[in-house]
Amino acid sequence: MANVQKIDNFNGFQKTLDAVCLTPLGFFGLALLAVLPFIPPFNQEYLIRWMVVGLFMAAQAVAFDFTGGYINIVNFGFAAFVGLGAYTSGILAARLGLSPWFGMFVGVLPAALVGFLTGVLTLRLRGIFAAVMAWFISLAFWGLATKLVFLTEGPLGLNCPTLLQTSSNLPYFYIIFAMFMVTYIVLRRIVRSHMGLAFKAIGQNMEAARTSGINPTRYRIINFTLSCAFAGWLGGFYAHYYGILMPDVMHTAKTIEVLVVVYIGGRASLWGGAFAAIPFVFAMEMVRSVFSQYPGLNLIFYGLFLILIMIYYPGGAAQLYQSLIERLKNPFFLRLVNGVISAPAQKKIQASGLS
Amino acid sequence: MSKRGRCLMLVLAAVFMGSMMIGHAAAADKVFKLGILGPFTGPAAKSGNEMKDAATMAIDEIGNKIGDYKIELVYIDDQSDPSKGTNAYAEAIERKGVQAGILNWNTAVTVAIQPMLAKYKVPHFFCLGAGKAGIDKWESLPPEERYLIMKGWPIPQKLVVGYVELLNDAEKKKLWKPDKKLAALWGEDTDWGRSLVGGMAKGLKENGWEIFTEEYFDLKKTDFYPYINKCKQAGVTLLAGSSSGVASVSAIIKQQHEVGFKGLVVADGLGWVGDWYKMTGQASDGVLDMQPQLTTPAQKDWVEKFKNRFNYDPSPSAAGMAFDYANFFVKIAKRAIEKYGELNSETITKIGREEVAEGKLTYSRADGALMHARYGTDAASRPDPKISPADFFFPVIQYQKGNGFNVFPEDVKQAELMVR
Amino acid sequence: MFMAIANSNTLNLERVLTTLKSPAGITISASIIAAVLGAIDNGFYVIVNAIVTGGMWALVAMGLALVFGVMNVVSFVHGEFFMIGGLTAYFTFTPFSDYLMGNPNPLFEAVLPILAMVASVAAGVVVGILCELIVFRPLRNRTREQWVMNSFVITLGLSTFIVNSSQFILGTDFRGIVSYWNYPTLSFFDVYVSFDRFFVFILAMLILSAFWLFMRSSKFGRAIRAVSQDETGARMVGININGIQTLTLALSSALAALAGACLLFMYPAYPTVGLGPLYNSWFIVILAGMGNVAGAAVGAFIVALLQVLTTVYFGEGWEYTVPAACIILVLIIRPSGIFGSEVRGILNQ
Amino acid sequence: MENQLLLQVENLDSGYGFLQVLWNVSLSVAKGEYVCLVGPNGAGKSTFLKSVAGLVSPMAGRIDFSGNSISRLPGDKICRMGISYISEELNLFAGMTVQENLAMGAFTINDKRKIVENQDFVFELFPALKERRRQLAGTMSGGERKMLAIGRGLMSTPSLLLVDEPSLGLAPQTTAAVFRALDTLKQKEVTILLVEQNVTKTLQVTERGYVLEKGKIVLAGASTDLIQNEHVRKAYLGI
Repeated sequence: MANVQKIDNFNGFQKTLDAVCLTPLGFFGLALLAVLPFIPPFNQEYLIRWMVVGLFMAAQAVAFDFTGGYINIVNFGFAAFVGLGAYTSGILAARLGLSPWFGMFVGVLPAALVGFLTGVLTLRLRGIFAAVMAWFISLAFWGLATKLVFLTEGPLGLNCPTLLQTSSNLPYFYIIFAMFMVTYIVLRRIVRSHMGLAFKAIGQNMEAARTSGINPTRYRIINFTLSCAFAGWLGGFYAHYYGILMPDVMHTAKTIEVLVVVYIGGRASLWGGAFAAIPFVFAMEMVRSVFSQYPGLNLIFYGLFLILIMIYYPGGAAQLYQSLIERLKNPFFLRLVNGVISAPAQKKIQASGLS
Repeated sequence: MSKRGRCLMLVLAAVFMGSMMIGHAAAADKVFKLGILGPFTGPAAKSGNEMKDAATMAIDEIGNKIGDYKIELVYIDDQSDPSKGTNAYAEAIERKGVQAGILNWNTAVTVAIQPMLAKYKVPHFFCLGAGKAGIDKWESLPPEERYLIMKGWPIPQKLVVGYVELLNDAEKKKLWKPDKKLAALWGEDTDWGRSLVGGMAKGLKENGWEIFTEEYFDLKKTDFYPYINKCKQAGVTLLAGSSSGVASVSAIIKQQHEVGFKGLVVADGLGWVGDWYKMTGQASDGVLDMQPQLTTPAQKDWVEKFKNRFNYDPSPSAAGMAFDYANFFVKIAKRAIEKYGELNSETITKIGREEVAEGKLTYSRADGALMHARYGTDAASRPDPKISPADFFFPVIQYQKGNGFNVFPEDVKQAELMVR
Repeated sequence: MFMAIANSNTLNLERVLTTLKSPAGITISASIIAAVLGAIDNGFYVIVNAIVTGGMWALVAMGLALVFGVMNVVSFVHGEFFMIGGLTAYFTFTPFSDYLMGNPNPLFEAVLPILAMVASVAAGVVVGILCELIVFRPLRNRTREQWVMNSFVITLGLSTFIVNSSQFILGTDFRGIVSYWNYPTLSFFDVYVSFDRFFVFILAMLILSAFWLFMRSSKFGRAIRAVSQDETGARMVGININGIQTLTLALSSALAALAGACLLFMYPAYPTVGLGPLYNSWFIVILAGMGNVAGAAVGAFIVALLQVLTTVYFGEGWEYTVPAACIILVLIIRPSGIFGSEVRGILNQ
Repeated sequence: MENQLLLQVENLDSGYGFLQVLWNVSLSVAKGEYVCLVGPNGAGKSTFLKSVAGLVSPMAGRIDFSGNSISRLPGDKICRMGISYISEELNLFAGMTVQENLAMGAFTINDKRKIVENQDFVFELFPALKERRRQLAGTMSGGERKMLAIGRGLMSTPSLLLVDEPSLGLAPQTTAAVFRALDTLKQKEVTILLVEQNVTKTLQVTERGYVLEKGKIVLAGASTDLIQNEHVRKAYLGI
């Protein structure tokens, strides 16, 4: 980022912001989001439900962009990893009575393991092969979820216990909010670390990265596995929020939903997809609702919107944001959008030449 | 960004916020909003749209009025996806003020909406999602949270006994003596196909049939040559299954004909779509099905009206039953006004629990039911509809030249079973 | 590899041996052996079905490989061209067919299906050109950065748009026909193939050969190959890239539309019919090697065989899972596909 | 220069996106001339040729060819006007045979006899290509590929040949063969603009030269003069 202010003495607020990798603007935005369910008109249940869906999408977008945006590998089987986590947790809860709270974390294991194996097999190669392979693996798992009825109930639907015995959406909102924050902060901190620099280097030019002593395969595998692990964790939430799992949760269409949000939000920013998710879900639901007398019209608009944005604004919201803040002159606003960065981090960025 | 762009953004944001606020004030008095739930887009859109059109037609026919309530229909598109369906339904209830809902197609949606219904205390009737998971969910809820009052379609296991009985009967009467009792079963890989064909397999096994293979396929699949060839090679004499996808079911019928399969073919669900004969042609001769037929003058009248309005042949099951169920709902609503003087979620729930669920309020031929003798449930079968020849009942029919003839049971028989 | 054979006038033993030992040779030989074993075990229908179905998929898959190779577009809208072809054929065929019911005319009956197919090819060409002019060209003129992913997302948008517009305008009806011709079913070795399927197979083979000739010997066919091999080089020798891109998309959508028309008796046209053919063709294209058009034609038969054998030995419903697993295995050993990828330069994106 | 000017470039600024590479470059080539553009690595020589060939769109300035402005034309149109560009990367069609590559070079010509004539000429110039006419371009050695690229460039009967670094990465013998071929072309009155890093060799064979450094023309003149020039001797000839 261009106008980073270098401050050595932090106050508490700035330290916190630095720890959670947020700009002041981002912080205020999230704070607003956190109290939004109490502000009319957003205090209605259905809007909170939309926000839950949006945040779930946002968290997925962050995990997806971590791979897609940074090491330039589009995980075309992303939904399968979400589904793996969801089914693991759902099956453990439904068949063995394991607490969903615990199952959600157990769901991370198979997702990470399969992600790791996929990575080991494909990530020494160019990105498109990993994408293709991940797609086939997702198809295979989707097929297995459909066919292994004794385990997954297949298309009959697996009834999973919900996380809470309440029908209110508010607690779920805060659960997914927390999960989103954890996903974002962990992945953001990694992106900011040495490893993140390696990711960026690999994403921009693999050969150059290799010659400068980075082992691209290793870093790509780490990245891919991490992203899949988070996908699995988030899958657990899906299972225990809706209470029913169908194999279609692993379907390519679900991956595409996330991919579209990431692209509309802007690639390689982590926050872009997350930022776009909630407005996107709201807009889609609004259009559907307004035109509910003409089912399908909303999807026509969706298709058109996608085409137009890819032709005329392929960088998405992040590109828009960048072009806006480049014009900012007012120091207060500058500080708001850029925040402060710790001196060591600043040094690292300068050293890498990747500012 | 240009100035114009910025203005545009502001306007969009304002419109967005505004539209969020407006929803509140939408419910004026003496208007009753009825939700029509179904998959109007996506793979099951055909069935969803038939239900939607039929329900719209039914409500139009009563002038969109029940008592002095104006009925407004709100279409809720679940896209065959439980999460999207629940989101859309919740929004329809809160923002648009839907006070009761009818119909639906997928069992997963039937499952997913139930807790949500309980939360808003909105009653829902006549889910056509037949799978058992819907009932499991219903049973897992405490009685006061069961807002799914009645399903529209019983779990398929209860229905398929008809085929097995027919086969036993045919054997007894020496109408058909298969070389060996070897059956191949097929079904769409959904809750519907799996429960129905699973029930079939159980019934056949209990009656001395050997199951050569029991296979489930994707709803869109249309290439069954290897499967049929395999069955033919093994000497299968009964090819039975079910699919609601007309593409796949007509493909299987045509392909068994082309490949020269010899034996009896059951294609449950062929009648789901009105114009199937245009796609199967004479290959469907001799195929067995269990779907109500549109043969009485009243039914034919209705088909005519439907075709005039929507330009396609309605199916007895999706459109026909949706039409009946919409009328059944009207009856329930009238009863609610009569008994409580008001039409809202609460009174309808009361009527639903006190009268519909107990079998006191039913919808029968006398009320104008088209497809079945009587729709209703009772303590023994709820939330499923009650099945008996005097209630909700499917005779086994055999197709000849595009028409179905009842071949079982005895009392409704129109023709004798024929085997190629 | 096929180029190599085609280019060698002298087919000596050594060359045959090298070919057999190459991954392509091994896969093809293994497929043939698998087909023969399957046929011995289960009947001749295994081979017949694999060949007939493979011929149909080849049409769809070649178009997809072409678009990927020449335009570098990872197309998810290909299945919609298939649907448009089916719809066009339906609306051309049915009215006349209904008319023929009352006024039989054997000659017209024989020709009508072909007219329907021609109509759908025309429709495919028009839609392909429109897509290029309205969607892809503006993007190409704007930026070529991140082209693969941008254009991929655009095809997703196009696909959603076409599917839902079609549903919106024409409804969700299944528009299918019983068969094109009322001719008796052909049978040999206890395998039955309807005349429709037989005709479609022959047609597919003819189109494949014509396409092969076009790509190898005609000026524009060569230009298409040139663009896929080196776009800058093509521009340097005076090839109008925009024109070739338009031609490519038109050709590819025409092939898909033709397949949709040919298969109308098996795949009735309805809004979401394209997904199955799309997935199948992606299987084929990836297995054969991204953008390898000739490879796609051969790959189609291999995937068809895989699916037949899957149905025979695993049962229905595994036709994605088992072939997907096989393809994963192949890709692990040979990531660029059996016949290798001819596309250069964009794979890093 | 009483000869008719074939290529005239005036005040050309060019580059890629935000990155400007050339500043105010002016250069001209008369009909039948053999001109070179020399300079160190990264000076912008290739960018200059690409700008002329229409593969990079200029930011400012004029490019005239036979009196017509071509600075806004796309590459294929420029090729049709009679400029052949032989790039440093060669841009051959690797999956096609030698003969097919040559045929592609004549894409703009519809006269079949003319194509055969041109092909015979190329085979005469590079007999090695004739022997390997059925070989795939992607499987050939570096020298052969370079010859093929030049041959392909000649197939369109160009009136101006732009050649980028023909000696790059070649063995000395092969380099010599390539230069011999260019010399033969010169005899046949083909106009050539040659870009090279091999300054000595280039200045020996060409008639006129330009020196490009950091995106600007620093010297221009007859090759014989340039070779004597103090700056050139110091910077390029190591004397």
